Amino acid sequence: MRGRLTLTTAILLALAATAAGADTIRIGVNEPLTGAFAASGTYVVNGAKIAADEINARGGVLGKKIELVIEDNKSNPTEAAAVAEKLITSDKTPVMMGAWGSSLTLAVMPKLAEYEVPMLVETSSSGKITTSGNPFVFRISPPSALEAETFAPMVAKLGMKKVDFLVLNNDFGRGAAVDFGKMLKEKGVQVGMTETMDQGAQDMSAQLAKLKASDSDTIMITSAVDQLVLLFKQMAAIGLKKRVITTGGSQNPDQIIAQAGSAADGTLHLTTFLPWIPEKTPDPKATESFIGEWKKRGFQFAGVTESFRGYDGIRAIAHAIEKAGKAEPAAITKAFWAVDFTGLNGPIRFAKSGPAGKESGQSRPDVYLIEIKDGRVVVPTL
Amino acid sequence: MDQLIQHLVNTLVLGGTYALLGIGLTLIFGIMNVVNFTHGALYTVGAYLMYLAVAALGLNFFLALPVAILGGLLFGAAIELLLLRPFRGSDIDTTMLVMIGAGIALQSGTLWVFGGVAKAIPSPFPEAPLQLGPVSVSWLRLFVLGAALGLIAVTYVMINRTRLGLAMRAAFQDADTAALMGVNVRLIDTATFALGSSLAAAAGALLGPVYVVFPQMGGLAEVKAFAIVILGGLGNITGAAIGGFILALAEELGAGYVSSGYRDAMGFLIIIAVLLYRPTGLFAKAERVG
Amino acid sequence: MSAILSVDHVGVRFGGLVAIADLHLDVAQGEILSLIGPNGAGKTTAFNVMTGFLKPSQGDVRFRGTSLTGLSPHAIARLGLARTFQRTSVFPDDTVFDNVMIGLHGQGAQMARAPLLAALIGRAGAGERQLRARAEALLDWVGLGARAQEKAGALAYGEQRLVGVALALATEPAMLLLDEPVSGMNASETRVFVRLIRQIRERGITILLVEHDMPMVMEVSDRIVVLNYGRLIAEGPPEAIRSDPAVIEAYLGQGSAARRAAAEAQATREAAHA
Amino acid sequence: MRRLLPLALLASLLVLPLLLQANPYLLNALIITGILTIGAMSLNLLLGFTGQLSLGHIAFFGIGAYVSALTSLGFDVEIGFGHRIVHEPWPPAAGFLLAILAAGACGYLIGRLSFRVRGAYFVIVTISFAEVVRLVALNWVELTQGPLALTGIPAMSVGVPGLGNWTLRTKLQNYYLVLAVGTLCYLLVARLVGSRFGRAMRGLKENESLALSVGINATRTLTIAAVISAAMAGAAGSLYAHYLRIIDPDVFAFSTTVSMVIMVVAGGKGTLMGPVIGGLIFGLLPVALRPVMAPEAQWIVYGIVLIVILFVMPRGIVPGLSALLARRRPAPAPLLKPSPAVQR
Repeated sequence: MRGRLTLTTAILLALAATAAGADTIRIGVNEPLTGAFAASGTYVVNGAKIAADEINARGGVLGKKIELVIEDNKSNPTEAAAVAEKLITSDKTPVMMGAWGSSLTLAVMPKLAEYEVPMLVETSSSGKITTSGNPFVFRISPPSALEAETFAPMVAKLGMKKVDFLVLNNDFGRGAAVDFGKMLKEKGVQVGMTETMDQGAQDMSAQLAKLKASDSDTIMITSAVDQLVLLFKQMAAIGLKKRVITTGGSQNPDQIIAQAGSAADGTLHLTTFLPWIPEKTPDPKATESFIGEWKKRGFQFAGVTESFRGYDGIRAIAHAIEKAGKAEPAAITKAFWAVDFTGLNGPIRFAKSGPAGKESGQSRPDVYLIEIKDGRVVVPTL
Repeated sequence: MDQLIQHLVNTLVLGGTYALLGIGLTLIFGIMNVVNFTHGALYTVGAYLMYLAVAALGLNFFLALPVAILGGLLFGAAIELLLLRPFRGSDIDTTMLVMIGAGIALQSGTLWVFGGVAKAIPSPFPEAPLQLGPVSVSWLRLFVLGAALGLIAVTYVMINRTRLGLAMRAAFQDADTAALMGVNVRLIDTATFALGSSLAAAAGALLGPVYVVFPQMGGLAEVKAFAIVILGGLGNITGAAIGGFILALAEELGAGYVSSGYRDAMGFLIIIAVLLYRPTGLFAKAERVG
Repeated sequence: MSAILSVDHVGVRFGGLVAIADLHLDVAQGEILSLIGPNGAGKTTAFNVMTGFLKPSQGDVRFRGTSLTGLSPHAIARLGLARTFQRTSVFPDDTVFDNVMIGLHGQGAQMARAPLLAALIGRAGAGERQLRARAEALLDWVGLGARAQEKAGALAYGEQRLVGVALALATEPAMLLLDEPVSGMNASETRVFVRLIRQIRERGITILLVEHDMPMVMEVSDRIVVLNYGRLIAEGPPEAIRSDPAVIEAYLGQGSAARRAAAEAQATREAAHA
Repeated sequence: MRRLLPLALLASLLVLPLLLQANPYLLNALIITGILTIGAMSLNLLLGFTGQLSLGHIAFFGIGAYVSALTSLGFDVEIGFGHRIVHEPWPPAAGFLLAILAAGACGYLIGRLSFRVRGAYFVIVTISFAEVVRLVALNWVELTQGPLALTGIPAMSVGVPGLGNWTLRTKLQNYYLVLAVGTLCYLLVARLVGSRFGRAMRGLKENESLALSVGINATRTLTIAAVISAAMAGAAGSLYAHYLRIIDPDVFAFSTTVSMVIMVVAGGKGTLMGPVIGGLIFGLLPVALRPVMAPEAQWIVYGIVLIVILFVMPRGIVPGLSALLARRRPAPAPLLKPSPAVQR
């Protein structure tokens, strides 16, 4: 009996949600707000909100305000797919942004094909996303192969001889190890072992002891910022002193500096955004105004390396809607191919990727190598 | 060889806190017959209390530690009074489910209050590690090991040398008889749960500065605590202490020489193996019959 | 007289504690034998050994010529050796009728060749009907027919004992071990129960009884065996036991120290139940 | 009442999609809820009817999902010493059957191994088993793709020889598939529980020593219960894989087991309708809570609701309500409480 009551409530609530606001353009946002990726997902959403407010302050898109429908995918692929379903069918969003992690995005992708609704992918790095023949995917973050390719010219300058990998045991980490390994081998650099660690793992001293004993000169690490902090502290603790390069663009150097202190000194990081040196970014004015707004809202500065992607994502979507001329999925999908503007980390312009006829869109952001030196972020001279 | 020595040193440092976690859990099981699924959440609470005391209140690191442990004690007492006392006499499955519910609520609660971003707790120890030949170990971790061993010793003395401990041991042997002999079993339950919780909080407060503090940190810690308790035999305090070090050793060697991906599988494999080989744990004093 | 059950020099030790030192006795086919002795004498332990709930540290038990060593309780039950329990004699959440149906478990096995499959495809109909009829008959026989649809756990103490007996009888035993069946019963209930025991024996079922109610034991038993500190101290017909000095000493001579030792032994046995 | 409620529920579930006008989001929620409810029913067989709390139940669900997905996707793995196993894709229906068999086989294995221990030990062995399986799924990348997830799993298709083959692509089709499998599982459990085997399970749960003494083989009975329970969970996992069409090692998440346990306990363990009612409530509760509160708060509510139900209706909603509806005088308290020693 209670079962049916609850069900009725659920139906009523869902119907109520559908009825709201027809004079706005709704954009679905499918991000992890709880679970393992909660922190990053929240940053991205905050960035997205800044973009939406900014666009609305300028009069919106096609004369209408944009409205973000934000849903939590709980860092769980099943939920991510369910959320996409809800956003598309119940909230009737003609376009979405999401879903942070690669496995989350991959879970959503069949839904995009099923309902033919486009999604802008802001963070995920798995190569699969843009090579599996889903024409509704448009990605602004670099897949690890692209990141490796951009990093290739720096390999010789750094004088790398042999590299070990320490990566997160998921698509993000393993994908990076494969793509960077391939690139390094082509460059004549020896590739040693690939060690993995679980997402929630806190103590990596065993892996580090193994890496310490290896004869490599460089360790390439792919993980989220919390684990990087732990790694740097634990490396210092066991006296592991090798060149460290992190990849993935989700490292958040400020948090590393704040939390790992001198243990992070000398570490190198591949990032896709340079908020510390706004004048070196492709659109310094936009960078400064974004950072200004971010600080004004009382968010931690450290979050900008995540949130700028949410900001650029919504801006790219707005451009697409503007170009489409109407807020309909098919038109927006087509219009994504015509998007061309300068984002906070380089031009946002989608190139075709994947099997012919069903290509996904992949933008090619800038990738920067930065170094943490005496508690500050600097661009190393190579 | 150097790698092996480094692994062994790591084991020692890690094992101390594992033992602390395990003892808290095994105490609660042994005396109250409650499988405490809030143990991980209390570990997290301990770490956050440490964070609050050091980072927010600006307390001295060494002063903050007892504050966090005391906080864990109060938290544990509250859980026992509010959630376990009403369920006195229920079967073990019911209390286990109550604890699961409480664990979910507590963990989500910390996420709600503190947000998902990991927090770091500054420590007063130097970054540079202590070098002993090829092996190095950080000063902070040495302190953590020392503090953990100290707390284990205090617990041991408390249980074996004090009136409260005597009452606890009596309740452990046979709650009904202890009640007949004038032991206030309800009070013992509250004290036991509070003590066990404070040990979990202490482990969190000690490891918080070593690692970082985040709402999900307790999940893995809890599972490891279970492994340790099973290893040592449910309710066996000495067993739990030794179990902590064995688990740490298995993890270190497993990750170092087998595959780091299966590092966390070591604990579970140990549980399964031990239960199949010796269901009452490795250090059970006498085999139970029937 | 042929022995249906032989306890052959059985000893049981828990750690350092001796529950049964050396027990040696035969139960004759068709008799009512009582096993008595002060608390902690090892009576329930002996029951647990005979029915496979405890493994003896030494010795062997043979039932109808088969050694019970290493057999599990359910296998022993299927050989035709049934028992009741001192403390909990029913499945408390089921109706009295369903209690007996559970007790008829072993009988159901003989009716269908693939019982599980039969249950799944719903072919158990005829066998089930037969079982139900037997359950009803059995309940009427022990005098619980009117209580059939009540929850067993909600019955009065004495009635729960009767359910326990019905359950044991449902297994169609050749021998029945009764563990303090009338403790907690009032005088009239006890009288009814004595009649029931006799009726059971008339069905050809041998009975081994553990009981503290001496008048009842004296009235119903053919033979009595007395146990003290895990040792057999006397054996014989009721009249002989009544006047046996060793028995009187055992019951009267329990000083406080002896009582404490006995209580400890009792606690150990209960741990063994867990 | 006993027969009416399930039939009424079935009838309303049959027409529900028409009322929803095929709202895909709610249908999706109902399908996932339905799949979890089948999982809950299978768990109930162990937890409710034999009294063994398995907190590793998700392992069978996940094994079913992976076996079914891999059967229909095909794989090519090296098993050491240079040998390879190459498997060409089979139709999803074959995957469904293999999932049931494989999960059942694992149930047998776990049953044989872990029923040596009871109570808290059993709980922890089952958790450990599930975690080991999860870690294997995570690390055996060549077979399972590890964290990269198995993608492109084909939708379930049902073939009738001579009549053709239907692929269930739409939500509505999947909804009715899940409803059909769920109904079958319900009937199966009902049959089983009413049989001699069901009585053996109840006997073991209520008083194990007594059950042994009337000739019930504990290990055999519990193992069979575990096999059937695991096989049902495997079926649910297969449905899940072919409906979602992507699975990753997260299907082994402990939290899903907890959800299933909550469904069973809240609904009423050891009752037929309990897991169904509990499944519907707790499956749809997150959907109902989503619009009204923050995600973290939803989980806090979830935890609190569990405790409140245990406190107010310790035997669950279904027994609690039926006692309330019957308005019978409360049964006299049992004079003789079963000794805790025996219950343990």
